[in-house]
Amino acid sequence: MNERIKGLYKTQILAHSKNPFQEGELEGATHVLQAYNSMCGDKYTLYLKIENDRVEDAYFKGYGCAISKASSSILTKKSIGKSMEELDALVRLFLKIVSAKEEVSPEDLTDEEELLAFSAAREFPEREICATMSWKVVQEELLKE
Amino acid sequence: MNERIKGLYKTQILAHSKNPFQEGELEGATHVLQAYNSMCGDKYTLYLKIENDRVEDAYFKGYGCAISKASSSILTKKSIGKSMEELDALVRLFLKIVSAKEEVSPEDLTDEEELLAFSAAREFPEREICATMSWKVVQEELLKE
Amino acid sequence: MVHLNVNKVRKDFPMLATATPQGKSLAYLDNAASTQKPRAVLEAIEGLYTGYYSNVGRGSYWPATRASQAFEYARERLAGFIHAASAKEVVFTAGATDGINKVMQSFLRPKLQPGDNVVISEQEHHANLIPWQQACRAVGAELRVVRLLSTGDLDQEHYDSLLDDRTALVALTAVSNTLGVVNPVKEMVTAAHQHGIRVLIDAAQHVGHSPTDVQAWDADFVVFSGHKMYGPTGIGVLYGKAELLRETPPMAFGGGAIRDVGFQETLFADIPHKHEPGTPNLEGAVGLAAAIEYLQGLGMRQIHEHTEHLTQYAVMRIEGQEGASILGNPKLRAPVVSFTVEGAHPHDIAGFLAEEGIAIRAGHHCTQPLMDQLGVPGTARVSFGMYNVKEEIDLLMDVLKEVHAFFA
Amino acid sequence: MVHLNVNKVRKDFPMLATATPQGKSLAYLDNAASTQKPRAVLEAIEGLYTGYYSNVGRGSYWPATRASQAFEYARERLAGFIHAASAKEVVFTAGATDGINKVMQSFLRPKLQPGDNVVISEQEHHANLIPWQQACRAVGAELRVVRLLSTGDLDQEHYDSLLDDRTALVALTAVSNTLGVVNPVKEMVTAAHQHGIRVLIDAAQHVGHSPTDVQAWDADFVVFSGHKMYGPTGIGVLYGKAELLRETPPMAFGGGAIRDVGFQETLFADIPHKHEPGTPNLEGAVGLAAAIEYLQGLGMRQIHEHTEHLTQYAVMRIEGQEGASILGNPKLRAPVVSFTVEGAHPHDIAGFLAEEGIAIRAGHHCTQPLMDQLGVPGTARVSFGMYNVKEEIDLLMDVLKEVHAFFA
Ligand SMILES: Cc1ncc(COP(=O)(O)O)c(C=O)c1O
Ligand SMILES: Cc1ncc(COP(=O)(O)O)c(C=O)c1O
Repeated sequence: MNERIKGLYKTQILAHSKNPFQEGELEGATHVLQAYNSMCGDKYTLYLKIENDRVEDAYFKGYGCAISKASSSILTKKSIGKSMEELDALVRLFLKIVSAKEEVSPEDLTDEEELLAFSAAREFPEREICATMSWKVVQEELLKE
Repeated sequence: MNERIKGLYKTQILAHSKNPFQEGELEGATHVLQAYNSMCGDKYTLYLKIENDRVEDAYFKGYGCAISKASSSILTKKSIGKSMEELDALVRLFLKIVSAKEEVSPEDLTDEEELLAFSAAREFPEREICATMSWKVVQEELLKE
Repeated sequence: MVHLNVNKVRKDFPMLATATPQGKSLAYLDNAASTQKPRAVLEAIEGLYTGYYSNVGRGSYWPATRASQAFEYARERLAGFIHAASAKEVVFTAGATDGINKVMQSFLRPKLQPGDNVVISEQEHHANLIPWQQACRAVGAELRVVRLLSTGDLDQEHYDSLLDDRTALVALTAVSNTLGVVNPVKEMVTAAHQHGIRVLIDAAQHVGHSPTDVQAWDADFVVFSGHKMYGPTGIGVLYGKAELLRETPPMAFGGGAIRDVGFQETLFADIPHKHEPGTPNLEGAVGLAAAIEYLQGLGMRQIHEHTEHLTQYAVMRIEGQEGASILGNPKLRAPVVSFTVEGAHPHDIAGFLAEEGIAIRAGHHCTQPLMDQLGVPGTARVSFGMYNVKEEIDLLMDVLKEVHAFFA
Repeated sequence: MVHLNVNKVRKDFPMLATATPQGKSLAYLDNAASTQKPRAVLEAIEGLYTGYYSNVGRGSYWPATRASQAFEYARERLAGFIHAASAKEVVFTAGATDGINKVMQSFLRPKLQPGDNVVISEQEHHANLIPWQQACRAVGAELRVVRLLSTGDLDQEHYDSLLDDRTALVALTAVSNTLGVVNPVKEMVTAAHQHGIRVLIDAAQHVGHSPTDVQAWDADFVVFSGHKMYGPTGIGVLYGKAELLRETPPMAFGGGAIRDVGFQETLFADIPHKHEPGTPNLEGAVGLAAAIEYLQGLGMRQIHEHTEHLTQYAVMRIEGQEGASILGNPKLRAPVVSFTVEGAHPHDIAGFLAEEGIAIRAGHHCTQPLMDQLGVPGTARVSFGMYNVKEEIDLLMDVLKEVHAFFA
């Protein structure tokens, strides 16, 4: 079978998509965001509880492909405990890791395996949106506030 | 100057268009018909007074090119005094005279000069509608009743 | 009956010879979304723009006369293709969605009263759902939805029970674009007519695949899109019975659709022009007429037979695949098959197939409420056109097998 | 500034090399009705259908991804061409008429109250008259019409006097398609905005001929058609300020324009997609983008300058012809000149010219009320495109002279 596409679905991603972290609704969320990919209909609701400028808790719920699900899972997992400034840096980092336009290699950007798992998205520019849809809505609606 | 197109504007037609017969409204008309060429916006109102199955009087009023005006003029002039059956025959005859699809030559169809004047329309199929617009509305709205 | 010569047909479609950026040759199995265009359509468009282009319906010079002729000729071709009683019953639109919206705005809205209802079905594409839904919401009317049986077929008893003397319109798809169900249009129209209810048929998935006879259906309005029947984008048809098109106010307002205009008043033209204000899509009409000529040259029955065989084969193969299940098992099936594969999200399935050059659609197929009804977030869908071949289905199955193994 | 190389331009337009059935080479002087297409437009359409055709905005396979990209690229090209602040402000329509009807239906109608008024001008094309007229009639609102001065220019004092706090909208053409008058759009928009009134600009006759800057105009809505700017038929643009497009309900309903649909409720997508339900006219968008690239390659200022010179020459020549008179003498003139010839009906003039291969328009030019106002049944109209040359005007004048002699 095609090895290129298998590269996209790294073990990490498959695992995350089958048993995602932080899946579910969050009562007491201070921020509820909608991530929607109009191309394919994938859709997630992100629940964040932000207090004193820090993400206290984060969950996601919704429907989408393995890539988008795993990326939403990682996003919510990694954002917990981060200050808004740290979250902003994390989002920027992730978007660079998956961007086909970024020149610095993923490995030079980070050594966090859970993030690096998505770097193959660079070779599938049409799937970049799957990897980034949840991250972008955080950036656009939360961090630009 | 181009002789072909001059052939279309025979002296008869030019004269008729400049000094048409039967131009004006007709009080006491029993039938008022609208002839409209959506291609170019030409528009005539035909007024007919029909009594005992006979055209007692006919007038036309409106706006259009020399061909359509002259043909409306001839139509109203010629229809006066005709029974509906005769009018029907006249309209059929005229439509044949100007039709590019008709195989019989105009001269074999009639020797009435005022009708033959329009036979050059056969060579200008895109102008056939100018010659026939008033005649057709008579056929469609009056004679098919 | 002579069979379709598919290899010859394939040569007429330049897109089928393309390869993906990964160098795989394209297996295009998303024909319910849109079809590829035969070279004849391209040639017709080229012929127009290099040979006789001009605005339609106004100028009395060549090429304006020639362009106007071509436009009305296209209308006649369309009328013949769907067996309309007259070319006057063919109104050009921008597509099926446009046609439905126009009927909603101009035919339904002016007469819809609070307490009235509109009947649609659970199969409807968003295009044949949202316009009626929004009209009903605006007015305080009720949107009634015919249920599916477990086969995917419409529940005819339920349908009959929904019709009453407050039903303002039935709007029904001829073919489900998600499940492939072919509905008994003629019978359903008859049932509605017994109550004096007008029926709009969404034939977007029908016209390019099977012979269509709007008079045999006795439908009041029929809409479809050129791009799903091997013609250009941006053009479609709204068929309406002449008397209905006459009594319906103009669907939009502008030039060419009028007889007389003053600043305070307008007298509108006769049908179909009354409903076609503005410069028409001549390119679209000419291209669509060329598509129809091409289809008629091959024979709609032949095309139907060919895709029917492919569909039967695909159904058999998918049913045989471990972990795969087909949604719906209708009495009559159009060349559309929706399925799921255990453990694999439809978008991931489509992604793996795309890698091999196989183009299928994943998602809700613009039938979200149907998905909710079926209890799935989405499906993978294959749909066949006249140029598809058995080998493409075999290739599909090879990859599906691997997908199943990978995600299981 | 480098001048337009017209001989080179002419070679790009295959239609200019055609001959009439009488063997006369075509002198196409009806560009206000529609323009011819450069080969680049044809090539773009061919490139689409042979290289990457698919439905837009849904599939995640190649070529669907490529087709979607091409569509959004076209939108960006359009936005750049008219200097929109964002590509989100560009909604694709079927043409200017479609755009105006959509603004009428979705923006104006829901808020129009009895006693309100809509302000248009005596110059308006039927497309920018009848929709407002019919909306006003339906609601009991008033249609107010800005008068012309004897030059054909709009009477600005009259305009100012018509605006008040019951004015729901001003709808104004940028250029009169009959008289060639170029209106002071920016000033007129400013005047309306002082009363808090929104303004729609009909730029159908502007966009292909002069640089257009919707932000400099500060217009709220702007509509135009592809086919009048060297692009395909069946495609046009409705520009709207983002905030307005957001607050305006969807202009039609269907697939691709939604986020969430249930049988009884729908959540709509963000702009511009919210206003573009259904399969878009990808062919039209791709063709139009190619036309724009072609125009930008030549330079809109260069194109403007070229047709301006032609127009000045034509005005001078027609004024010099015995029996001929030009209608209107505006401060600023677009490449459009309407005239009459003593004794000859405009359609007869056009007929004689057509015989020599010269294509001009005769009639009311979809501005019947303006004709009534001017007291003429119709006019003969010449209008220039970037490919016209002085020699065509000389030929026109030769025939006009003979027409005058023949009919006098
Ligand atoms: C000033 C003006 N507005 C609107 C239109 C209508 O454009 P379309 O017919 O392309 O919709 C035209 C052209 O016919 C026009 O000249
Ligand atoms: C059943 C059905 N109806 C309506 C439509 C809408 O057609 P279009 O998008 O061409 O307007 C489609 C296709 O998308 C369809 O499959």
